[in-house]
Amino acid sequence: MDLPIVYYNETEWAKTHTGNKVNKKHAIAGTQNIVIAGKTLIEEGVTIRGDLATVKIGKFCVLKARCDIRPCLKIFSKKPTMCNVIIGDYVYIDEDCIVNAAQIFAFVHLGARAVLGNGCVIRECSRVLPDTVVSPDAVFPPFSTIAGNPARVIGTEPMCTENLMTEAMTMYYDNFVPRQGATLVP
Amino acid sequence: MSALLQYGKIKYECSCGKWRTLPDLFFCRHCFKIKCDDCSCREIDAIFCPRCLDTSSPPEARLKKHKCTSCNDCPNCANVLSARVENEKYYLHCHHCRWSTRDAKQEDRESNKSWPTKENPVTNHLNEVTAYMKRMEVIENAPKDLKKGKGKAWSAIHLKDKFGVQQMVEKRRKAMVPEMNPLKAHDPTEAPTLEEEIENRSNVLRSLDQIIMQPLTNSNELLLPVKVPLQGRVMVRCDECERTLVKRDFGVATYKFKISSFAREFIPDIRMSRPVGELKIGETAHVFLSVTNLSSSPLELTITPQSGEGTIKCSNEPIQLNLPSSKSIDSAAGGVHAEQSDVIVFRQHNRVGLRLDVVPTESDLTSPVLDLLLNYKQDGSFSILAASEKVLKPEESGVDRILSAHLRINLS
Amino acid sequence: MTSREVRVRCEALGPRRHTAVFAHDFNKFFFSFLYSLKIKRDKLSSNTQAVLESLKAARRSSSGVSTSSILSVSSTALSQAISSIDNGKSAVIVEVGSKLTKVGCAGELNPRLIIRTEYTDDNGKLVTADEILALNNRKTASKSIEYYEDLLHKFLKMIFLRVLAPTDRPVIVVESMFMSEDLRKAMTKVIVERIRCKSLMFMPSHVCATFPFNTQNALVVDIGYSECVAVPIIEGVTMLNEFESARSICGRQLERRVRELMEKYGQVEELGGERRALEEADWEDINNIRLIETLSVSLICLDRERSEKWKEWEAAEGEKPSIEVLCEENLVPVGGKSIVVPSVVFETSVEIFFDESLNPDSFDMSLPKILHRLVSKCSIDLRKKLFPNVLLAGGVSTIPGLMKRLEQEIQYIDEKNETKFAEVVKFYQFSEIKNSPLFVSWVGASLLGSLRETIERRSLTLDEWRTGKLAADWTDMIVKAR
Amino acid sequence: MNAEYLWRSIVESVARSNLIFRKKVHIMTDSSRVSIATSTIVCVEAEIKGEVIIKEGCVVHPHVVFDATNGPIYVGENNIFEEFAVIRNNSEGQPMIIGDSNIFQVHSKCSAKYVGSRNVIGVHAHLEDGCSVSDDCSIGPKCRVFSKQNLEPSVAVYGPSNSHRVTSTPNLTPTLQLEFLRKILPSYHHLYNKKKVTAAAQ
Repeated sequence: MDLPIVYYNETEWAKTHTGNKVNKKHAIAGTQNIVIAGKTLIEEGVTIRGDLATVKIGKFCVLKARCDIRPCLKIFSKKPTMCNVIIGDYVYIDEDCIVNAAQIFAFVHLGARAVLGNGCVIRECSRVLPDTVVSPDAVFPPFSTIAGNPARVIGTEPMCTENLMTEAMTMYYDNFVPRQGATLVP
Repeated sequence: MSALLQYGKIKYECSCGKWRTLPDLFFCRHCFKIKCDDCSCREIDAIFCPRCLDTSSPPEARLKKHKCTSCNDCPNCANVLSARVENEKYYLHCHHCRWSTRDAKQEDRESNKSWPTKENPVTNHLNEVTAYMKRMEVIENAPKDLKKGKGKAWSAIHLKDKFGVQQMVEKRRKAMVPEMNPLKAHDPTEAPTLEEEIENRSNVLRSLDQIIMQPLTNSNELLLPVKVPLQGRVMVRCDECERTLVKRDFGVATYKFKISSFAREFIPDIRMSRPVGELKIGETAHVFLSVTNLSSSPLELTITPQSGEGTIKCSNEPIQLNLPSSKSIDSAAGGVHAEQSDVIVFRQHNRVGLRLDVVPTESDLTSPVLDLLLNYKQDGSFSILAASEKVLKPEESGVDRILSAHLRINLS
Repeated sequence: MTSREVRVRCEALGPRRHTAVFAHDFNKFFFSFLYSLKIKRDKLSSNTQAVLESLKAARRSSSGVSTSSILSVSSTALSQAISSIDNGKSAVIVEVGSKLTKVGCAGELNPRLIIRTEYTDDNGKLVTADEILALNNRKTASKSIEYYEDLLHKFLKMIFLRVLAPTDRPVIVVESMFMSEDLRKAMTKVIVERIRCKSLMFMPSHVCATFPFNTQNALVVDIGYSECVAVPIIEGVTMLNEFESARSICGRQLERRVRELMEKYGQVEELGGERRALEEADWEDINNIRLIETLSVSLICLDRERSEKWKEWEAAEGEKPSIEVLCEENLVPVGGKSIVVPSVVFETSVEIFFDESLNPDSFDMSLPKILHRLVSKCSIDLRKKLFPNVLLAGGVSTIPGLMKRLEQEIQYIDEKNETKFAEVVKFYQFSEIKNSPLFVSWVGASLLGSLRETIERRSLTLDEWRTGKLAADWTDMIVKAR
Repeated sequence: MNAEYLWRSIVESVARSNLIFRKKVHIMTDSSRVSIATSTIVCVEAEIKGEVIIKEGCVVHPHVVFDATNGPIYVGENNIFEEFAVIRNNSEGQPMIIGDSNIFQVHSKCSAKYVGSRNVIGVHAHLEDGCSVSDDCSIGPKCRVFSKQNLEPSVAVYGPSNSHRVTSTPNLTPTLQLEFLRKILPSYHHLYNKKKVTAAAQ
């Protein structure tokens, strides 16, 4: 199924020069520490806690409504540091996701209402099914399908996930079209 | 990722007859066949620990008993055990169920490397049994070699015997057969009384999962951290011509591929571009498909709807298309040919939108499935035969070799 | 293997220095013979080089070793080095049980991985053991053979690829002797043809159970999850026509009994402390956390006197007399309430093995009766040898107190029938490892798996399978004999 | 019986400490009697309704909801309330008492009667009304403590079916994290000070 064309009205959305489209009703704090690589969609109600540590988000990411990116607390030899969050390119984060992760690599798909524990790492091309609870400090190898509470690797993703994700995300971004003057680009 | 693009609705038929979604299929460029994960054999090309992602060579992995020395799992809820520091001493702590190595009466350690696990207490006895069995094997095999040996030696026995060489070989063979000191059998013992067996057993019930994670610890002993088992990274190989279909790059954490022949890059990728409206009996419903050519060669393809058993009758006649390859830069004819305008909805560089008319009958409503047959020709760049072979066996991989793919689309 | 051929092989081994070291002494010659058999003739690859160093180091450490003892490789360092050379490609040992599956490498002393016989397929549905091994009884297998072969294929592939590279290793499958022909053929087809293992060999689980104890005669009682099979093994020979099996003595029936007792006596303690009987919602919670399975793994087996007392306790109507209890009541907190597991569940669930009346829907006799009937079927001179050598295998026989109770019951039946089989009842057991019955037959197969030549001779390779030959099986003897 | 007695003694001790606290911080109180210690950091986006007393050293992230319309909420020292946490007092008039050095993670809902100290309330955790959590407990993500349920000290609630387990290792007190937050947050958020308090009162 190709992705449907999604219309949005221009007034609610802010467009940055690198092509990011950010919904105005967001709860992003500490915008100076947030670095987005471009062509990323951030829907309404998204919280990114840039005030606690820097957050790097790759290109062609999609952060659906009300998901929450928070840096995680790491305690190295008595000195607590809020280590920054690095999210790779072509990452799709569904609604109501709470991401306390240290690092999410490229081509990852986080299901709705997934909770990622403090300081966990999800490698490339993995998929987290909806309603999973990933425990803190968990590391998952590439191409793993993660599900359950506590999260387990229950299968492997198709090997060509990288091409699928690039295609899907570019299509999602292209089909995200302002309301007036919508040209027919299926 | 197939969830977002809902690849689950469209199944292609593999050469072994199984129906799989396109991302799960591979294409063997030597035997020109579609391969699914059932009819391709898989091998392990690297052994790595899924948590700290460091690789270990097979003999090293075997010495470590295929368990990673530095990563541990919680014995209570099989979750991540993270290390915590208290006055320079490490102890392991599980965030999920807050089990910690202090519960197992393990004092904190300086190095977080190898936490103790329960050794097999009967190792020596079983090693003796192994050695004893090996000696028995040598004895058992000795006469067989002898019999085999005599057959060959018999023909030359007269010559050899002249100089008494045969006796010398016999003497040497006897020296080879070790003398037998039979190992004392492990004698059976009295049955332990019930009280002995359940004294100081903790009244917290131990579930089956906790037992099978560390079978050696008895019920009256405390659970110890469980080492994370190593995993093998998979390499796919076509089972007919033993050629590798998919091989990942060096290094365990990479997602790049050294060799990758996914079916997506060799078969036109058909997807539904718009959800099908509500199916009503007798009325023609429109199915909008998008055909994409992701391969590196322009394809001429004909799509012929099949109306076999249990599939929806489609009233379109076969559609002729030719799709430029995704890599060719000359932008093909953007417009839509007049005569096929009713069928072709839009035409992009290497994508074409089609509209098929479908008339569902009574039986189709439960599981409406549209059956399509796809025959296409490529410009010969698919096969990896050496140039000389291409010339010698044109029909093997040449231009006029017609490839076909059979697919079913679930319209529900 | 004439000596000329051996010398050629030594030179081909590696640089001149190696042959000089090995050639001059006879027992060293024999040692290089054993060593050269394993290493292929091609160039000494880097890791075998490392292995060669470790071997030499090991041999140097045991250099003061006399000729005979060089074969009785007692020091573990040396045996480790030996086993790491010759099992460059050691066999994979798999035992697919109806509840648990044990996987590991030949030569090792405990299975590397014990997992449940189930897996979640790609659309998230849990495929349980009954579906994977459905071919075991064709009556209940509704779907086609190919469908079950696919399930078996996915399951075995998931096991193999998680631990070892199966494709260039021999595989030994520990089978129960009464596995159906279809399941055996399906398993052979999957392992040899679809997963492409080097070779396949089936080993009966009862004979394997006797290897770790290195005994010739034993009465092997395998109490698994789906059935219990008792077979006498005399002088290493399985006495097939004296076997006994019972469907009512197994893990599944134990869980049925635990569920019955919980329905009868189980209670739920509310937050306020008052207790009420179990309702539908509680059962749903119980199934979520698999409480019935956890309970059936932590039962105990009483001796005769206590079980008599419990029988009176249960028979007494109305107010129950107080009774001295070994393991007290257990509270399992789940979902805000806590489920009260009375001690009657822990102590009397195992009675179904000893009292037929508790299993209404099966005609099998109780466990001691079955063993007694088995011994009386044996020929006269063997009867004395069986009861002193009882061997319990299978996951269910790890219940504490089961051996003691079995001994008492057998001796009770012995007096009743005035037969004198059971003056002495002893058990083969590893007292240090309480869970050893769980994987004792796997360990036996692993010990056998470390013998290279015997496996190669007895296992079935792909081309033999292509010619229609089936894996060696004890039924061949009967077919040949007829 | 002693649970009732214990509860009454806690309420009296907290009432006494609140009186001392209010005298010290009289400038901050106003008609809606929201009184916040000077060293506490409360972000402006936090919604505080009804009678709430927050003692020293607490940190309240933005979008936290304190709903004390049905009954007063007394919060101890060094607590962390992460964003979207909801602290609602549903009991009629009964005070809700929260001890010190607790962590209420993102989207955690607490309408308990009493929360002790050094607890960790997980993401999406839900403390139903009338339950009481003693010290050193940890409620896992998406777990629930049912209404009128009392948790003994150092209990961990985890897993999809809220299994309980008594643990021996105490939770790490968030002192280090608190200092870090007190240093960082003021530079990014407007703080909830007197001006906002009077504005909320109208």
